[in-house]
Amino acid sequence: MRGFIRDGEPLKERRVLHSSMDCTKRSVTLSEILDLAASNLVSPLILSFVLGAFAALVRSDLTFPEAAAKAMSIYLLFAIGFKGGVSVAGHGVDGALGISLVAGLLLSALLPFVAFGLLKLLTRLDRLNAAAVAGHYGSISIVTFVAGTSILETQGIASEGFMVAVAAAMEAPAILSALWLISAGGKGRMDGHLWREILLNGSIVLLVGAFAIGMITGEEGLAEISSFIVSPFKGVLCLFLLDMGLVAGRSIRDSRGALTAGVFVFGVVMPFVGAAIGVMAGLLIELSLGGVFLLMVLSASASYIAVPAAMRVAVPEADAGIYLTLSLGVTFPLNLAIGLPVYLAVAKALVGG
Amino acid sequence: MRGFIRDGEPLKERRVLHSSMDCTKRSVTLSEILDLAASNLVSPLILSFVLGAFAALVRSDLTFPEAAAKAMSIYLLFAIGFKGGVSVAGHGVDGALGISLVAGLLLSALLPFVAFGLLKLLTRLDRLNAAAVAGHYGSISIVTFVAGTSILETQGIASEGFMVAVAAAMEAPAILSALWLISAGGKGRMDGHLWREILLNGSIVLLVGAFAIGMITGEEGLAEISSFIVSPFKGVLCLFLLDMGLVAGRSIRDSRGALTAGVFVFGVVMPFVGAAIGVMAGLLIELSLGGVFLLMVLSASASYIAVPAAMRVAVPEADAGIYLTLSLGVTFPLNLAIGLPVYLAVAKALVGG
Amino acid sequence: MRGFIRDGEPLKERRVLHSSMDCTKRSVTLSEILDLAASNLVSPLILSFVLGAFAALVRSDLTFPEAAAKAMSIYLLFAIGFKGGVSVAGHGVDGALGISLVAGLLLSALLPFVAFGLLKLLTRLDRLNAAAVAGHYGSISIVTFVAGTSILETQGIASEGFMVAVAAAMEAPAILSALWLISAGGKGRMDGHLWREILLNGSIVLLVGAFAIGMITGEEGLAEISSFIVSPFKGVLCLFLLDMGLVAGRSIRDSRGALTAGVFVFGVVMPFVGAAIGVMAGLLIELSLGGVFLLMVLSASASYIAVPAAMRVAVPEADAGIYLTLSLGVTFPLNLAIGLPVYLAVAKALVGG
Amino acid sequence: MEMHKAKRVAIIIEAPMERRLTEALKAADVTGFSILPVRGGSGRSGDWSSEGQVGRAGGMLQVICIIRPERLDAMLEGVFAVVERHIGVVTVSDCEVLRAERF
Amino acid sequence: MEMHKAKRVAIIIEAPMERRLTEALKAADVTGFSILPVRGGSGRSGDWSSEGQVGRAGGMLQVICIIRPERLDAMLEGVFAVVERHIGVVTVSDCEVLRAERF
Amino acid sequence: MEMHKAKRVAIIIEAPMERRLTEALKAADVTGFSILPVRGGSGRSGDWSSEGQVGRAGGMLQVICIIRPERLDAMLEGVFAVVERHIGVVTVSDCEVLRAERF
Ligand SMILES: Nc1ncnc2c1ncn2[C@@H]1O[C@H](COP(=O)(O)O)[C@@H](O)[C@H]1O
Ligand SMILES: Nc1ncnc2c1ncn2[C@@H]1O[C@H](COP(=O)(O)O)[C@@H](O)[C@H]1O
Ligand SMILES: Nc1ncnc2c1ncn2[C@@H]1O[C@H](COP(=O)(O)O)[C@@H](O)[C@H]1O
Ligand code: NA
Ligand code: NA
Ligand code: NA
Repeated sequence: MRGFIRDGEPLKERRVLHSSMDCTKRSVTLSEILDLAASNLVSPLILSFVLGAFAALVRSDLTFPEAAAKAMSIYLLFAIGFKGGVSVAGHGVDGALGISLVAGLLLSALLPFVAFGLLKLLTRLDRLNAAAVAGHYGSISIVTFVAGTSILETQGIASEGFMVAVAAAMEAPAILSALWLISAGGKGRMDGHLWREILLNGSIVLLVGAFAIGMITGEEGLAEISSFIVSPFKGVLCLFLLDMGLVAGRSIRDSRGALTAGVFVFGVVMPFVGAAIGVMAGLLIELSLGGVFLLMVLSASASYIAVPAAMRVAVPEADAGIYLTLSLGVTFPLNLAIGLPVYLAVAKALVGG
Repeated sequence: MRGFIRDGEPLKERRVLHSSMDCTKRSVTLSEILDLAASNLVSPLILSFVLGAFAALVRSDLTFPEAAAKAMSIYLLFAIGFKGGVSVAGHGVDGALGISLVAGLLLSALLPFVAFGLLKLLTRLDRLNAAAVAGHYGSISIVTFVAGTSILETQGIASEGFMVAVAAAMEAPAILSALWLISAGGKGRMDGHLWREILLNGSIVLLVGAFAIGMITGEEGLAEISSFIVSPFKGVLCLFLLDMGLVAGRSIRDSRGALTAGVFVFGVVMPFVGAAIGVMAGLLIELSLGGVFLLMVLSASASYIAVPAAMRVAVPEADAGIYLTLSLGVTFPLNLAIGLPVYLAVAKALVGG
Repeated sequence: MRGFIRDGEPLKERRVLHSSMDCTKRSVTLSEILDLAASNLVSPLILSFVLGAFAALVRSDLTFPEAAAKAMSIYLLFAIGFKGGVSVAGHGVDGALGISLVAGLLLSALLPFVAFGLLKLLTRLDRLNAAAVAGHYGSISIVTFVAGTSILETQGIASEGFMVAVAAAMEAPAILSALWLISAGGKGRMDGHLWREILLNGSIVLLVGAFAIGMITGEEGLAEISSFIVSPFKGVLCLFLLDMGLVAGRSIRDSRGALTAGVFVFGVVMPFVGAAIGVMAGLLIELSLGGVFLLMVLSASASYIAVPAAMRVAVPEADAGIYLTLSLGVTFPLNLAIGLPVYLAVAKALVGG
Repeated sequence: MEMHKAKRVAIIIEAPMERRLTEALKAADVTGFSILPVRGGSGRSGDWSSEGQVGRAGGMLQVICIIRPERLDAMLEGVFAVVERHIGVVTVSDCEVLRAERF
Repeated sequence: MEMHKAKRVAIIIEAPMERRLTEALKAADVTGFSILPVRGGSGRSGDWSSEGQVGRAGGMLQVICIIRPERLDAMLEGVFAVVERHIGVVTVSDCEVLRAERF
Repeated sequence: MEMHKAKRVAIIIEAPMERRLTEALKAADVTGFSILPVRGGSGRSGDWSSEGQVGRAGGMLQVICIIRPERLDAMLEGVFAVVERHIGVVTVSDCEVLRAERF
C-alpha cells in the first residue's frame, strides 16, 4: 500500500499490457517462490497463526474474549481503510479507481460461478450447499488482504491505495450470485432486509468510511494518528492472527465430518483458480505490481464474516460447518502461508516488478 | 494542555483582567471562526464521529463491543488525568488551582438553575424532567473536554494542567442541584448511597487518581509511559468518537418522539449560554487562554455518563429518552463540530491570546 | 530482560560462585533498600495498583470489563514471551537454559512443601486448605515477574531472556505437589483431564508459544512489531495493575472473615522465604544478577490464575476465599511494593552486580 | 404481594436473525422483551462458542419475553414465521409476574 | 435423583440499581443469587442495547434467585421496595432443585 | 401452534468445570444445550464478580438444557456426578417446546 512507503517513490508507470502474458521479462523460478514462502513462514504473523491453531488443536483453554477479537477487527479495518484513503489522496483519483471498482464487482459476482462449477466437479455437495460455499469464494477475506499489504510493505513494493475500496466492493456481489445460483433451483431468497444488511454490513461501512476519512484528511490526518494506526499495526495483526488461528483450529477440530476429501481439495485448489482469474483481471486493467498482487489476493481469499452471516439468514438449510471450516480452516491458512508468496512471485513474473 | 507542548514555553503571564470584557485587543471576525470550524470539521476526529452517526442512521450492524467502549473510556480518562497531573507537577500548584476548583464547583452547581430556567422558557417539560435535563448541563462531558485539549494541542496553545481536576470537580455538584430543583417541588431524593455513588463514580476516581499519579511521578513517570498514553492518544480518540457517533446516532434514530422542537432548541442554545458563563468565570479567575477555553468547554458540555446513571436511580420517573438524546445526540455533536471552534475564537478575542 | 537494553552490553561473565554466599563484595545497607523501595513506590506502576485498590476499598463503581482484563493479560504474556525469545535468539541457547528450567521445575515442585510446613506452623488451616494454599506459592505470578523485568530495565540490568521459559516451567509442578500433599491424606485427585488442563493452560501455551516465535524470528521479528510489544508495554502494564488493584482490593474487602492473623502472616513471610530459596538456587546455577533476581521473584510470587482454577476443579472443598485473597490481596501487593526492591538489593549484594 | 399469571417465552436463535425476530415480535404487538448473550452451546449442528469470534454468523442469543397468556398464540405465530427454517429452540413456561399493569 | 420444590425469581432491572437490589436481597436473608448480563431489549420506554455503551445508565441486567417457597414473600417485599418506582420485570416460577440442603 | 411438554434444566456451575459438565451431558446423550455467561453473584461462599477478572477460577456460568421429560433422569445422574462436590445450583422446571421433533 502506498501510504506505507516512507521514501514515497512514485508508482511505476502504467505498464504496457502484455495480453499474451508471456513471462519473458523475468521467469519465476521455483526456488524463488520457495525462498519467499520460507521467509514468509517464519514471520511473526504466520507463526502467531500457527500458535493459535496449535493451541486449539491440543484443546488448550487459551481464548480471546469475543469483545477483544471484535475490537481488533475494528482497528484493522479502520487503519487499513484510512491508510488506503490517504494514499489515494496523495495520488489523486483517476479513471483507474473506477475501472478497478468495476473489475472488483465483476470478479466478486463471477467467481462464485467458477467456484460452483468446480464444486460440482470435485464434490457431491447439493446445489444449496455448493452455492453457499461458492458465495464465500467470490467475496473476500480482509485479513488476507491486510497480510498481503504487509508483505508488500516489507518488500517495499507500492500498490494503489484504492485497492482497499476494491476490497470493500468485492464483499457483497458474490452473495447475490450465490442466491441466484440457489433460486435458479427453486424459490427466491432475497428480501429488502437482506439487501440492506449486505450492503451496509459493518465491515463495508467501516472500510469505506475510514477510506473516505483518509481521503479527506490526507497526509495531515495520517500524521495526527499514525502512531496509532501505522506503528502498532503489525503487532495487532499478530494478535489477531493468533485469534484467527484459535478459531480456525477449533473449526477444523470440531467438524471433522463436514470436510470430505473433495471439499477439502476444492478449498486448496479454488484459491489458485481465483488468483489466476484475478491476475488476468489485474493485468487487463493495468494495475501496478502491488495492485495486481492484491487483486489476486482478493480473488483468492474467501469470506468468513459477511457471507456466512448472510447465508445463515438466506439459506439456513445450508451446512455452516462446511463453508465456515472450508473458508476459515482451509483456505485462509493456505493463502496466508503458501498463497501469498506464490501470488507475489507470479505477479512479479507477469508484471515484471 | 501543558504536557502536550514539546518546546515547553512558559504560561503567558496572568493577564490583567478586563472586567468590561471589551474586545479591543483583537476582534473575532466571522470568517476566522468559519475557517477554524471548517478545518475542525475535516479532522479525523469529527469525521470519525460522523461516520459512526451515519452508520447508526442507516442501520448498519456496525457496533463496538461494550467492553471495548469501556476500555477506551478508561484509557482516555487515565491518559488525560495523568497528563494533567504531570503538567501541574511541572509548574507547581499555586492558588490558581484552588480558585479554579471553586469556580468549577460553583459553575456545576449553578448552571443547572440557568438550564432549568431556559427549559421552562423554551419547553413544556414538567418540573421533574426539566430538572433532570438541567442536571446534565451543569455537569460535563469528558470527551468534549478531551477534544478541546486536542484542538489546543494542534494549535500549540498552552493551558493549565489542573483543568483536568476542574473537570472532575464539575461532574457531581450539578446532580445535587438537579435533585434540589426536584425536591423543592416534592419529596427528598437523596440517600447516603447515592452520595457515595456520585462522589466515587468510576470516572471521577479514575480522573482524579490518574491526575494524582501524574503529579507524583511527574515528567519522569510520563517518560516511562508516554508511548502508551501520549502517542496513540488521538487515534484511540478517533475510534472512541466513532463509537460515540454510533451511540448518538442510535439514540437520535430510536427516540424521535422524545425530542420536541423546544427541547431540541434548548440542546442547541444551552451550550452557548454555558460557554458564555464559563468564559466570564474564566476571565474572572484569570486563567490563561487555554484555560479559559477549557472552562468554556466544560460549562458548555453536558454529561452522558455520570448524571444519567444518578438520575435513573434518583428520578426514575424522568424520561431517559429526553436527557440522553439531548446530551448525547444534540449537544455533544454540536459542541464537537461547531462549539469548540467558536469557543476558541471567542476566548482568543477576549483573552487576546 | 536482555531485549530491553538498548545499548546491548553483553551479559556479565558468569560469576564465580561464592558458595558461602558471603557479602564481602558489597554490603546491602538498609538505607539503600529503603531508597530503592521508596523510588519503586512512586512509580506509575505501583501507584496505579494503589489507585485500583483504593477504588475497590471505597466501593467506587470503577471496573474493567472482563474482556479488557483478559485482552491486556494476553498482550502482556505475548509481549514478555516474545521478547524473552528474541533475547535468547540473540545469545544462543547454552546449557544454562536447561539447567535453569530444571531449577525452575524443582523450585516449583518443592516450594509447596516449604509453604505447607510454614502454614502448619503459623495457621490452623486443615490439611486440604493448607495444601491448596501451598500450591499457589510454588507456582508463579507472571505480572510480578513482568514488574520485576520492568525494574531491571529501568536500572539497565541485563538478565537471561530464557527466564520467561523458566517462569512458564514453574507454573504447573506446584499443582502436582499440592495434590500429592492432599492425597497423601486421602483419595487421589488427579485425572487425565486435569493433567492436560494444567499443562496446556492458556498462559503457559501463550508464554511458551510467544517465546518460541521470538526465538525463531529474532531481532528481525522484534523490529517488525516492537512498536506494539515494546513501546507501549509499560503503559499497558499500568492499566493492568490498576485492574489488579481493583480485583485485589475487592478480594480483601469481601473476605474479611477468611483471613486470620496467622494466614495473613504466612502471606507476608512466605514470599521472603521463597525469595531466599530462589536466590540460593540462582546462585547455585550461576545466573547473572538479573537472572538471580528474577528467580527470586518467581519463587516469591504466588499464582492467582492457573493454580486457583486447578484447585477449584480438583479440591472444590478448599476455600477459594483463603487462597485467592492471600495470593492476590496480600502477597501480590507485598511483592510489588516491598518485595521487588528488597530482592534486588539482596541479589546485588550476593551477586555483586 | 399480588402476582398475575403470565407466560415466559425463551427463544434461542442465531444472531444474524436478531433483527428479523425483534421486528416480528413488535409486529405481533409484543410490548417488551430482553435479549441475553449466549456464550456457546451444542446441538445437532455441532458445537459453537462465541470466544474469539469476529462475525456473528456462528453465534446465538436468547430472547426472553414475558407475555399475557391470552397473547401467547399471536406471538408464537409471529415467532414461528421467523424461526421456521432456522435452527434454535423456542420454549414457553408458566410464571407469575409482579405489576402486571405494566404489560 | 431427589428433587425439592423451589421458586425461581427472575428480576430484570436497570444496571444502576444493581447494588440497591443485591443489598435488599441480602437484607431479606436471601442466601444466593446470580447476575446475568442482558444485551438489549425493548419496552414501553423504547429500545436499548448495551453495544458501544460506556455508562451503565442505559443498561439492564437480570438477577436470578432460587429460593425456598416459604421465603418467597419476604423476598418479594424487599425486591418490591427497590423496583417499585423503577422500570423492570419481576417474574416467579416453580422449579425443582437438586441438593436443597444448600439453600 | 402445537407445543410439546419438555423439561428445562438450568445449571449454574463454576467456569473451570465447564468442559467436564459438557462432556458429561454428551455422555448422557443430551442432544443440545446452551451456555450463558453469568456476571456475578452471591452465595454461601461469598460474593463474586467477573469484572476485571483474568482467570476463570472465580467465575460461574449457566448451562441451559431443554430435554424430553423421559430423558431427564439419565441426564441428572450425569450432571450430578460432576457437580456433586462442587458449588452451584441445578434447577428443573416444566416447559413446552415448539418443534419437539428437533429433540
Ligand atoms: N435442547 C437444547 N437446549 C438448549 N439449547 C439448545 C438445545 N438444542 C439446541 N440448542 C442451542 O441451539 C443451537 C443450535 O442447535 P442445533 O440446531 O441443534 O444445532 C445449539 O448450539 C445450542 O446453543
Ligand atoms: N415483557 C417483557 N419481557 C421481557 N423483558 C421485558 C419486558 N418488558 C420490559 N422488559 C425489559 O425491561 C426493559 C424496560 O422495560 P420498559 O419499562 O417497558 O421500557 C426493556 O427494555 C426490556 O429489556
Ligand atoms: N439460590 C441461588 N440462586 C441463584 N444463584 C445461586 C444461588 N445460590 C448460589 N448461586 C450461585 O452460585 C454461586 C455459588 O454459590 P454458593 O455455593 O452458595 O457460594 C453464587 O455466587 C451464585 O452465583
Ligand atoms: Na475471493
Ligand atoms: Na456543563
Ligand atoms: Na512462587
